[in-house]
Amino acid sequence: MRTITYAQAIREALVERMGQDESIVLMGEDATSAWGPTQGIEQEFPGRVLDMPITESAFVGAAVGAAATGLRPVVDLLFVDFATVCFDQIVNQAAKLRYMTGGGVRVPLVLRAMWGTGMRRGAQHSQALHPLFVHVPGLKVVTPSNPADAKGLMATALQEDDPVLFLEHKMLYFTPGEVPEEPYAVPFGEASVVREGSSCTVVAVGRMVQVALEAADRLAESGVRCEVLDPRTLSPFDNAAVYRSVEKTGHLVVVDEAHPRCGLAADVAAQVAQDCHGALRGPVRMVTAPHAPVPFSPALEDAFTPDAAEVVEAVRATGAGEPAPALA
Amino acid sequence: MRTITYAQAIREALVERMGQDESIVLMGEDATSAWGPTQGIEQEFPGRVLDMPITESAFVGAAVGAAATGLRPVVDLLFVDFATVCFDQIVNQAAKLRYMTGGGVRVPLVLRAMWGTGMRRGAQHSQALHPLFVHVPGLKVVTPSNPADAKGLMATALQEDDPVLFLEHKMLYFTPGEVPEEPYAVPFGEASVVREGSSCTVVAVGRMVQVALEAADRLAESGVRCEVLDPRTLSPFDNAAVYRSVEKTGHLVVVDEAHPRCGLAADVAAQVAQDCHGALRGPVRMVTAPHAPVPFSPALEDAFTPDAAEVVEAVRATGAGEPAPALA
Amino acid sequence: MDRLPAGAEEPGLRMYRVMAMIRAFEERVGELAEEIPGAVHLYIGQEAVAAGVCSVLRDGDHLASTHRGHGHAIAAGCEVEAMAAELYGRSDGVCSGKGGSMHIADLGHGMLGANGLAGGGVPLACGAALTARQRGTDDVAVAFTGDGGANQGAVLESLVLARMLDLPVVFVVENNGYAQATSAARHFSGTDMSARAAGFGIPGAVVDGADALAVRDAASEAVDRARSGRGPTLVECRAQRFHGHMEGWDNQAYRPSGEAERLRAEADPLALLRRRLTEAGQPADAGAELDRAEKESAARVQAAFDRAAQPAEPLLTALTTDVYAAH
Amino acid sequence: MDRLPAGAEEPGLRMYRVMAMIRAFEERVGELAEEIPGAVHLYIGQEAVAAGVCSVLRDGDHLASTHRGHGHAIAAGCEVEAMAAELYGRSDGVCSGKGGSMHIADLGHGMLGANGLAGGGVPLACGAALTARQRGTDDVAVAFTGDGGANQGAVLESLVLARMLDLPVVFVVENNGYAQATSAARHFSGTDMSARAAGFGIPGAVVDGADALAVRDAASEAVDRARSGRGPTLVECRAQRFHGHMEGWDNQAYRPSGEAERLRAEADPLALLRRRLTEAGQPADAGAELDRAEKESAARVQAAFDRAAQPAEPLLTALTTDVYAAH
Ligand SMILES: Cc1ncc(C[n+]2csc(CCOP(=O)(O)OP(=O)(O)O)c2C)c(N)n1
Ligand SMILES: Cc1ncc(C[n+]2csc(CCOP(=O)(O)OP(=O)(O)O)c2C)c(N)n1
Ligand SMILES: [Mg+2]
Ligand SMILES: [Mg+2]
Repeated sequence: MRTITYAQAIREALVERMGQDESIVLMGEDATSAWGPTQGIEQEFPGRVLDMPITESAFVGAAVGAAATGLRPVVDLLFVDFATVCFDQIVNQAAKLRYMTGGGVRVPLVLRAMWGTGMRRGAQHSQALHPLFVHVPGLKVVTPSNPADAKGLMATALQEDDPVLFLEHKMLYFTPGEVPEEPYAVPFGEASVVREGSSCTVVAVGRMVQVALEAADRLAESGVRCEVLDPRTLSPFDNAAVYRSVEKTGHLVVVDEAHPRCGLAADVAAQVAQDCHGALRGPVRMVTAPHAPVPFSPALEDAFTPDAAEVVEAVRATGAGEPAPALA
Repeated sequence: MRTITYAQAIREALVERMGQDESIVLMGEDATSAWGPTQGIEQEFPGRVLDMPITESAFVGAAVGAAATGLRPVVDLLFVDFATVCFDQIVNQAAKLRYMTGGGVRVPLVLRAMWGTGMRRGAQHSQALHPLFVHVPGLKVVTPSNPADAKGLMATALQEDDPVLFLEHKMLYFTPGEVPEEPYAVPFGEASVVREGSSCTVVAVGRMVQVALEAADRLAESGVRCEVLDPRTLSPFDNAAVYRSVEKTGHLVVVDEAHPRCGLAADVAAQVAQDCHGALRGPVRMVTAPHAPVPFSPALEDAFTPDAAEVVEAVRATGAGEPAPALA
Repeated sequence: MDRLPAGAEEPGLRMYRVMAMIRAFEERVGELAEEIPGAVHLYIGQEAVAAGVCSVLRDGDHLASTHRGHGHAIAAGCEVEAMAAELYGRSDGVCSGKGGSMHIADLGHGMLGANGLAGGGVPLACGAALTARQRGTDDVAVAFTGDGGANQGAVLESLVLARMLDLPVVFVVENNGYAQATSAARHFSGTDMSARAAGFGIPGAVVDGADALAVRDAASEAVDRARSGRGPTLVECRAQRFHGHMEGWDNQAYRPSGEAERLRAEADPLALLRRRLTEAGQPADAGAELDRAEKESAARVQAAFDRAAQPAEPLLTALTTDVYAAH
Repeated sequence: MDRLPAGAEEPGLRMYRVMAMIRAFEERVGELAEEIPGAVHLYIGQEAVAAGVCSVLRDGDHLASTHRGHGHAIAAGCEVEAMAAELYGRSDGVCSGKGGSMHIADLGHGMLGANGLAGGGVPLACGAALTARQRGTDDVAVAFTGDGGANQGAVLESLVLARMLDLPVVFVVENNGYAQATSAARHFSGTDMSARAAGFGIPGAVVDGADALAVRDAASEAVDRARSGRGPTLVECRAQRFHGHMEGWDNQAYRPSGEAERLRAEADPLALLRRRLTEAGQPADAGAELDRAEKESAARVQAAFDRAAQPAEPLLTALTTDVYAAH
């Protein structure tokens, strides 16, 4: 199969859907001259890519209003950190409009944003923030970990009637992968089992999927077989897939580069502790960034970001791979 | 001991500290004519209570700048839902300034806000939102459940050198309670054991403490003794107190009126599942609001808000109070 | 829009009908305020603004409102029965009881919603205008905000956005002299919104918000500009609120004593329009027509609230529906 | 503030020293851009703005900067050695390596920080002004923003707030013609910030940002107004960035071809100030003095970066310190 990058895969879904759906418009600062997934789309769809002034509250709010009245805006927020300047429009307007009107309004809106560490951009350009969006009912939250999912999830996002936070990990844009040429959609709410295994379930988000796979390789050397799950959509979340895996493995590690408190790792771990207690044969483990802003220093940023060694240690700490204790 | 309300208790701490500390200023929309905890303070401290235009980004940001340069602003955000319009100033500026400067700046700032359901104000005036703030490193998050703690926690907040979200549950303002007349401080990071018990640990936040106590009363009738913990500060969080209790009871229920996903209930449950797995003798249970915005309809709002019956059911679902299974 | 009245009537009479309905609705809400759950912000005194502005709108146009939204909703054509039911949180309310006073919305009438966030609705109206622009229709959108809300970043940014894209949007600032207890004189520091708009390259006008005909004229010019692709306009309507900020909460100690009473006597938009519609040169039966409009409104509102106040079985399954279109 | 130069020198010479240091620093950063971690936004071409404005500040005053903050930091008196170390993320950097280029702050020099959010620092400067106001000192604060950032709600709200409280703050809008790739002509839609300020009741001025003496004059008037309790002023400085938005990223295809080169030749603020300081009537050795300033700056900057680029043992325990003052 043909190989393209994550950025190209997103672009492909955008272009395909824009060809099908006239209501799609792209909005953002410098949208017509953007690099990355939307580069050059203006030439293919003149008049449907709109440059915005640096007024996120106004233009994200306008996108909500446009979505409510018939367009399907795709807004580029650039760094997800900038969602904070228009947080009301996301959290109180976009997310709640449908509910507050008793279903009277639909808000087909995609908010794209780059997230994550790795580019040495410091505390205000490197955040994860997805736990904030996952917390808020009415929002859907997606973050692909590879090009094939990126294309399929974007195709789905562009056919949803709810506001979608489409979070693109900034360190994955140039990651290549096999991507089918024909259009297809990856449904929301379906985790993918990236690697099968029987010893420990490892749920990993975004760029952390690679980290988890690296850890799984290392652990396999000592006979510990990790089952690596990529939830792909964080809201809705495929609890069932995680439960199925934990029922089999008896152990859970969650790897996420967001902060620990009220984060996604806690979310998954708590759900399993509540609903799969009987299956757990050891403590769950969370591997996250620390409770600290993202430091600029490359050495510190690297230490901030979870790595394979931490995942290996966490899997071991669950007791996975140890012989089951003899009964009584 | 003398009895005053939650609102009066907050006021007492404010007045006491303003008398001691000239750098304290109160800021907010209609601050000079506010009802509640700050009512009439302007007369006692002329020139130190400042009315603001409806420009939260500007005045919360100004409070951050003022804190960095020597004042100790106490900002009234009114409803916590309005924190969304100045979220950047809270999350990217106030919370990160100290870290980004390698400790070069201190930000002694208190952001007061009303939160929670019960006043039939609908989706944009009834949220909890504390999980969002707890997630963000650099912020401290406090929410008293009774007048005595309200006074003591505010006294501490006013002596912290970090930004504090001081969340006042709107349904508690008129709750009376015994409050010492002399100044005192309740330290951050220390949970209070509101009721001792041996069967199940119930961690409850804010107004939910009352709900948990009501459930505990009902459960006591059938011999199930709940230990009710009020964390009081959500960040920092007194994990140790929860662990101590769970080690004793073997069971955990967390009650919080925030939404479930990436919420505080998940945070506590996950931490216990990770660090106290050996002590848990049944599944943890989370009692939260649903994953839906707050409905306006009083009947729906009541159904939205966790109640004692749900807590009772959750405690039972942990297996608490059942005879320990015979070994083998 | 402006759907209450029948076909070929004079704009003045049609506006009067709308204003009478708003007045009747709001007076009744005021009477029932202790019984109605939650908070209500009454529009009494400002009726001419909603009626005047909406009198020049038509199907396909949109408006976004504020926390003080009943008047805009009625002027947009929302049914008072469904609104009354909404205020009581009933499942037959215009938002199925999930919105309440501060969130009344009704897309069928172009009403994007009241809003709990000061200034929060203004970008939404820009969005409706963007839809019109992208589709090449000549629909327009109206963004209402109060004087206090006009200071919000979301509103000021909307001016930048609307000008840069030349959106067919009309910003209507209802300056009723106060943001809660803070006087507009203080929070506007002696400036006015139309001067501000000029700084953003947007034509502005200041108009007497008690005078429905004057509001209509100014709105008409602004809406024409928007419809014909000449971009946004800002209209500041100097209006008055006769009540406090919110029922049952505001003692209005910040107001000069007697101000509200004086305003009722001297600056009542209904009385003003009545004078205009009954002065020399107008049809002889005009006054009777207005009386009838008032009576009909009062009766319809009375019935609406009588019904809305009836005990109703809440639909508890609704708690978790409508969070998503599909999940 | 303005601490680089020694005591009793002429303001022109002192500003030149500051500008020469900024230029030397930024040229070196440009050379090292591929090696320096993360993103750097250079101030080359805009030196006269920071130097002119900061030349009228004194101890006790504060400033808040933007993502393009090196020039402001140097003009405020920050040590280039500590800044160079910061750019490399070293623990001996001015922010212990935790901030980086976009977050250089140094309260000891009144520098509240560069900022990663467009417009994000402007409210912070209002806060420093609030401190002065509350304490009754005559300190002032300066809020820098770019033309693009000036459209942010936080900035526009700050105008409202500053006017309502009559804060001793000076808003400096550095209009360098572009916000990333979007020209100011487009995003300001033909308006200018000083006209906007007028709409908010704030006196505004537009000044040639390449002319340090003109900037200094405008800043002096604005700072005097603030110091004497007459409230805020907005100064729009028309400046130019000679480089792209960010090193190593921006091909500047949106610029008329040759624009940057032409600007360097025709609108270099250092060349302009040099002409002024060496023209007839000035001391005969003035040119030599300026040459010396440039040489010294270059040498100091070279040494600073040579040192900063040395391998250093990172202090990994710093990862979780400084999150709180005390926990
Ligand atoms: C962002 C935000 N801040 C504060 C409030 C609280 N609040 C509700 S209405 C109001 C005053 C609004 O004044 P104005 O815009 O003049 O409208 P009016 O009430 O006069 O109609 C305030 C401060 C809010 N709803 N939203
Ligand atoms: C709130 C926010 N939105 C978007 C960005 C991305 N961004 C960084 S700099 C910039 C352009 C700023 O232009 P201007 O204010 O004119 O400053 P200049 O770069 O010209 O100095 C943008 C859009 C940001 N940092 N913050
Ligand atoms: Mg008002
Ligand atoms: Mg610029």
